Amino acid sequence: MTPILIAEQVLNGLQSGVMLFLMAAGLTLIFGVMGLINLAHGSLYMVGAFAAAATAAVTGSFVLALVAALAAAAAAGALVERLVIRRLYDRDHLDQVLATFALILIFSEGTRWIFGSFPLYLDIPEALSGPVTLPGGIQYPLYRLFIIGMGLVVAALLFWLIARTRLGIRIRAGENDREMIAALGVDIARLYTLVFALGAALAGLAGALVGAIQSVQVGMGEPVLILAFVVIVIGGIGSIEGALVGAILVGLTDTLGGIFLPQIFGLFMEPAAATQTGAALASMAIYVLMAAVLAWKPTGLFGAKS
Amino acid sequence: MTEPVLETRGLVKSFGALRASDGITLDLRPGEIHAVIGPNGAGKSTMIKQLSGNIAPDEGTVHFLGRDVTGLSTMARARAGLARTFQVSALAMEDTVLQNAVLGALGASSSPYRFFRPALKRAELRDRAMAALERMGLADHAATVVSELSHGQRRQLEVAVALTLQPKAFLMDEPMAGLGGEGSQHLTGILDRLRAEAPILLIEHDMDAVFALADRISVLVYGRIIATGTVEEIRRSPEVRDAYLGDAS
Amino acid sequence: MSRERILGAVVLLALGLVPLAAHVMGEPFTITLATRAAILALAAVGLNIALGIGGLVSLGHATFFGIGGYAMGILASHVQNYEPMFEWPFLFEGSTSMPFIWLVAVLVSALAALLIGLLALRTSGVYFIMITLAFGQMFYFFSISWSAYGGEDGLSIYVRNGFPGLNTLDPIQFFGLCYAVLCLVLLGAHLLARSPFGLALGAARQSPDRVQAVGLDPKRLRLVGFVISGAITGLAGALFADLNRFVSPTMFSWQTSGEIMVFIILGGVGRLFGPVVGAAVFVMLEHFLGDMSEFWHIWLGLLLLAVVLFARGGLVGLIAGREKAHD
Amino acid sequence: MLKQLLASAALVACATAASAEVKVGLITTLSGGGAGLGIDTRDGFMLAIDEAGRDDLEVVVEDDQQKPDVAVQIADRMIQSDKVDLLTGIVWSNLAMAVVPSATAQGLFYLSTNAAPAQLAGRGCNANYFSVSYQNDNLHEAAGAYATSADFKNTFILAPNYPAGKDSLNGFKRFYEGELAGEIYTKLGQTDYAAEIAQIRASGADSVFFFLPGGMGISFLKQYADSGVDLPLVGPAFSFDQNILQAVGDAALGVKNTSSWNKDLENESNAHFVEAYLAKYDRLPSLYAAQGYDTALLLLSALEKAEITDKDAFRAALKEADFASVRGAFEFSPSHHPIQDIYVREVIKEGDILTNKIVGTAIEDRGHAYEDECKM
Repeated sequence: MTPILIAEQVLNGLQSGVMLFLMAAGLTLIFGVMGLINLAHGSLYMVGAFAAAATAAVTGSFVLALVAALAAAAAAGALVERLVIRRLYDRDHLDQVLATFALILIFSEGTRWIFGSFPLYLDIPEALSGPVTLPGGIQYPLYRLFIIGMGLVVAALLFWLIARTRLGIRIRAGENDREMIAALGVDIARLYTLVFALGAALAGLAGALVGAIQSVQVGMGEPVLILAFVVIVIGGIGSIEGALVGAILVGLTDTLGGIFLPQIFGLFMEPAAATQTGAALASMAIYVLMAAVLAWKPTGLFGAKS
Repeated sequence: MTEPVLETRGLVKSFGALRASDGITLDLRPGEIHAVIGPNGAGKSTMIKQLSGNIAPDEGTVHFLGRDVTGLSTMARARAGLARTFQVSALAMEDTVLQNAVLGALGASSSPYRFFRPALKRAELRDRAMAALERMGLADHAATVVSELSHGQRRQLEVAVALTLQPKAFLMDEPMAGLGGEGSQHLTGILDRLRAEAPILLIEHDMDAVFALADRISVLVYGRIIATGTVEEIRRSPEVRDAYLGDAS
Repeated sequence: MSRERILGAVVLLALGLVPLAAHVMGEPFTITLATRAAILALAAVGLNIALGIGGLVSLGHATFFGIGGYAMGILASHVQNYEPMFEWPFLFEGSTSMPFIWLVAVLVSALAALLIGLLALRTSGVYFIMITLAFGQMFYFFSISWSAYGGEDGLSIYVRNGFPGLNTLDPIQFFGLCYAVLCLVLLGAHLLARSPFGLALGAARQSPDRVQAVGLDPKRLRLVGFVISGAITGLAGALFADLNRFVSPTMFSWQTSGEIMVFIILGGVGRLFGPVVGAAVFVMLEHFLGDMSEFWHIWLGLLLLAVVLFARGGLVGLIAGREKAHD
Repeated sequence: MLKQLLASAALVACATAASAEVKVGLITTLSGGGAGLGIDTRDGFMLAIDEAGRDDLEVVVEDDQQKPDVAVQIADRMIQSDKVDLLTGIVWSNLAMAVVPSATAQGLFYLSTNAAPAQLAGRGCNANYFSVSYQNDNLHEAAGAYATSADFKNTFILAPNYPAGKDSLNGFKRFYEGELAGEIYTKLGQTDYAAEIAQIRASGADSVFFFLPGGMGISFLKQYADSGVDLPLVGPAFSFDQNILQAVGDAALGVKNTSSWNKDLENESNAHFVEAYLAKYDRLPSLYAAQGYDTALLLLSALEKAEITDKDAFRAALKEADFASVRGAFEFSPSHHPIQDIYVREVIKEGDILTNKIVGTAIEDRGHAYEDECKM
C-alpha cells in the first residue's frame, strides 16, 4: 500500500462524495423547505443522464448534453411538483413515501418505454479524457478531477444562493416558519415549484456527469438514492452543510472501506476468504457508519434538535 | 405545618443567555390550590416542564411526597402520582372519550403489556375511567370520538384523564385556556371540589378563576417568584401591582 | 356490524372460497395465487401493527420478511444437503418441520426487530423511515455476499417442508394452512388493537405527551409494537419461502419493503382487513396487468398514485366509509 | 367481484390449454434493467419457431422481471395452469436455481438458453435438464486459456462478490498458468470502479481479466479506458455483447473476449440466422439470441423424432442434438451440457457499429469441470 495509492483512493472517495452531495443537497433542500420525503429523486437523476445521452447522441456536444440534463430534470421536477407533489405537502410521510414510490415505477417504466431496454451511450468529451499527472506522480483521470471541481463549484454556488440571494432568504424563511413567509406575501406555490425544480436539476446534473463514466440505464437512480438518504441522515435532514459533510464521509467510507477492509482481513485470513469477508463487510460499511452516527446523535451531525 | 406535597428549591434553567428559571422556590400543600400567575414570557411553561420532568433543571431540586424526584422521568413522576393537564389539549383525537380515560386508568395500573382481552372490557379499568368521566360530566359522551368534542369538553376530558390516575397532586397548565365565560365558570366549580382530593398547582391566565379558586398565589416574573401570598395579600402587594397587575389592568 | 366488518368478512370468505372452487375445477394455479395473496397479506398485517396502530413508517420490513425466509432456507438446506448445522453442544441437523421453522423465524425476526428498534426508535419521522430502509439494505448486501447460503443465487429447497398431518405439496392443503395462519393472526391483530397494549400504542402515535403524562413510556410501547410487527412479517417470510420453495436476497430488497407498504395503503391504513384487501388486489393486478402490458408497472404506479391522492383510507375506506369502527 | 375475476381467468386459461399439442413455456426477463438479454433470447427463440411454422406448437412467454420469486410463480403457473411440457428461457443463474430443480423434479423438461450454474452440471444434474448454451464456467475458462496462450504472466482478476463471480474467477484460474497480480471481489451492482482501477495500476500487473455483466461492465470499461492504464483486457462475452457495445463506445475497441458464438462464424446455419434475424428485428443478433435460436432448433429436431409425451424417447431425441447449430459442431456430454469450441473475439468497428470478430480458438471441444460429479 503506497502513499500514492492511498492518495488516489482518497481522491476517488472525494469524487464519489461530491456527486453524492449533488443528489443529497436536492433531497435535503426539498425536505427542509417543504417537509417532503421524495423517493423519486433517483428518477430525476436518471432523467438527467438519459437527457444528456440522447442530446449528446444527436449534437455530439457534451456542454449541450449537460444543459439538456439540467433542463430536462428541472422540467420533469417542476411538472411532477405541479401535478403530484403539490398535493402531498400537508400529508403525512407515509403518503409521501407511497406516492413517490409510485412515481419511481412510472418514471422507470416510462423511460424504458421511450428509450428501450438497452443502456445508452454517453462518453467523456475529448478535451477531458485521459489521465493527468498530479504532484507526487499520481496519475489521475482528468474527467474525475473535473467532476470534483464541478461538484465543489456547484456546492459553493448553492451556499451562496442560500446565504446571499433573495431566493435563499425565502428558502431559509420557509425552513423556519411556513406561515411567516406566506404572511410576507411570498408566492409559496411558486417558491415550492422553484425549489423542487432546483433540487431536480442538481440530481439531473449529477446523473449526466456520472453517466459519462458509468452505464446510462433504467434503474440507475435507486442505488444512488439510497446512498443519498444515508448521507442526509448522517448529515442531519434539512442541513446543506450536513449534506456536504455526510456525502464526503460516505464517499470516503465506501471507497476506502472497499479497498482496505479486504486487506485488513488478509492479515489474518486466507486470501480468498479475506477478500470475500472484507468485500461483504465493506458493502455494509456505510450503514454501520450511519448507525454509529445515529447512536451518538439521533438527528445527524448537523440536524436540529428534535 | 403540614409537609408540602410538591416542593421546588432554587430551580435554575437557562437557554443560552436567557435565564428562564432563576431560582424558583415554591411549594404545594395538602388541600390547597396554589396558583402561579405571571405575564407572557415569565417562564411559566419552563417551570411546569421542570416540575413534570420534561426538562431537567440546571440547578435546584424538585421534591414530591418528600422524595427527591429531580432525576426522574415524566413517566416515573406520573406513576408516583403527579398528574398533569396540558395547555393545548394532548388527547388521542381519533379515540373515544372512554378510551382516553381508560388510557389514564391503564397508566395508573402501569401494566399496558397485555395483548388479548379488550381494554374496554376490563372492569377494573373501565370502572375507574367511567367514575372519572362521571365526575367531569362526560359520562354521556363516553362513546364520542374526541375530535368531535367541543373545546370545553376536551378541557374537561383533560382533567378527567388526570383524575383516573388517582393522583397525589395535579399540575394544571392553563386549564381554562380558550374557554368562554360559561365554560370557565363550570370548570372553576369542578376544580373547587377537586382540591379536597389532591392539591392543585394551577397555572392560569384567567384572573377571575384564579381569584375565585386560589388559596395562595405566586407571581412569576422573569423567571423569579416575586411574591407569594393569599389572594388579598397579592392584590395589595405594590410589587405585584408594579410588575404585573399594573400593566395588565 | 359496521360496513367495514362486513366488507372484511366478505373478502376473507372470498379468499377462502376461491381456492376451494379452483380446487374443484382443477385449477391449481389459482390456488397458488390465492396462497401468495394470503401470505403477502400476513406480511402486511404485521407491518400494519407498527404502521397503522403505532404510526411507525417502517420502510425496512423486508428485513424481517427476508429473515423469516432465510430461517426456512437455512434450516431446510442443511437437512437437504445432509450437512448438520452444528454438532456441538448437541447434533443439530436443521429442520424441515414447519412449526419449528416458524418458531425460529418468529424468534429471530423478533430479535432483529428488537435490535433495529432500539436504534431506530431513538429517532422519529423521516429519520425513522430512512434508518429502517438502510437496515434493510444492510441485510440485503449481507445476504448477497454470504456465500455459505447461496449469496445472490439464493437457496433452493426441492421439497416443501412438512406440517404434521398435512401433505403440504398439495396446493389446496398448503393454502389451507396459510389461510388458517392468516385468520389466526388477523384475530390476534383484532384483539391486540383493542387490548390495553393496542390502546396505549395507538395513543402513543396520536399524543406521546399524553401517554407520558399517564406514566407510560411511548418508546417502550413502540419498541414492543415494532417487535411484534417484525415477528409476524418474519412468519410470513417463512411461509413465502415455502410457497416458492426458494429464498433469495430479493426478499430483503427495498422494493419488497415498498410493496408490503403498498398492500396496506391500497387496502387502508390501520384497518384490520386493509392488508388483506390490498394484497389480494395487488396479486390480481400483477396477474392481469402483467398479462396485458409489458409496461404494467406504469399502470400500477398510476393506480397507486390515484389511491394515495384521491382515495385516502384506501379501498376499504372507499367502500366502507372514512370513519373507522369504534367500539 | 374477486371471485368472478378469478373464475373468468381460470376459464380463459382452460380455453387456451386445449388448443395445442405441444406447449412450451418461455420464462425470461422482459422488464427492468436486464430486459435486453431476455428480449434477445425470446426473439432468437421465436425466430426459429416461426420459421418452423408448426401449428401444433404453442409457446407461452412470460416476464420474470429478473426476480426469482416471480420466476417461480410463473413456472408454477405454466406447469399447473397452462400445462406446459417443457420450460426454457431463463437468463440468470439465480432464477434458474429457483425454477429448474423443482420443474425437473415434477417431470418437465428444461432446456437452458443461457444460465447453467455448476450445481446443475455436477451433483444436481438431471436427466430432464439440458443446457444448450454452455456451462457457466466455460467462457471464463476460455479466457484463462487465452491468457496463458497470450503469454500473460501476471494477471489481475476481478468479479462481483456473488456466486457467479466466484465461479468466474475459479474458472479463469483453472486454465491460467501465470501468476495473479491481484484478485478482488467488487460489490454487485457497483458502478464506480475508480478504486479498483487504482489498485490495478499499483499492482504491477501485465494484464487484466474481468467479469462484470450488464451495466457494471459498461461502467468499468469506460472508466478503464479513461484511466490511462493500458494493460490488455480480457473477459467473457457478456460485457461485449452486441447490445452493450454501443453503450460502451470506443472504450471497448480492441478488447479480447471469449464467446461460444459470433456472427461471423462460418457455417450455413449461422449465415442464415444472422440474415434472418437482422431482417426480422432490424438489429444484429447477440449471443443470447443465438443461444435462444439454437435451443429452439434443438427442440424442433427432437419433436421431429419423438412425441413429447413419451419422455424417454423425447429425452433420447434431445440427447442426439441432431440440429444445425449456429455454433457449428455441437454435441451433449453425459451430463447434458455442450461440448463445443470456445473462441476468442476482438471488438472492432464496422462502419459506425461496434461489433466482434473472431480472432482465434481458445479451447477446443470443451465440456465442463463438474462432469464427474454428475451421477446420471
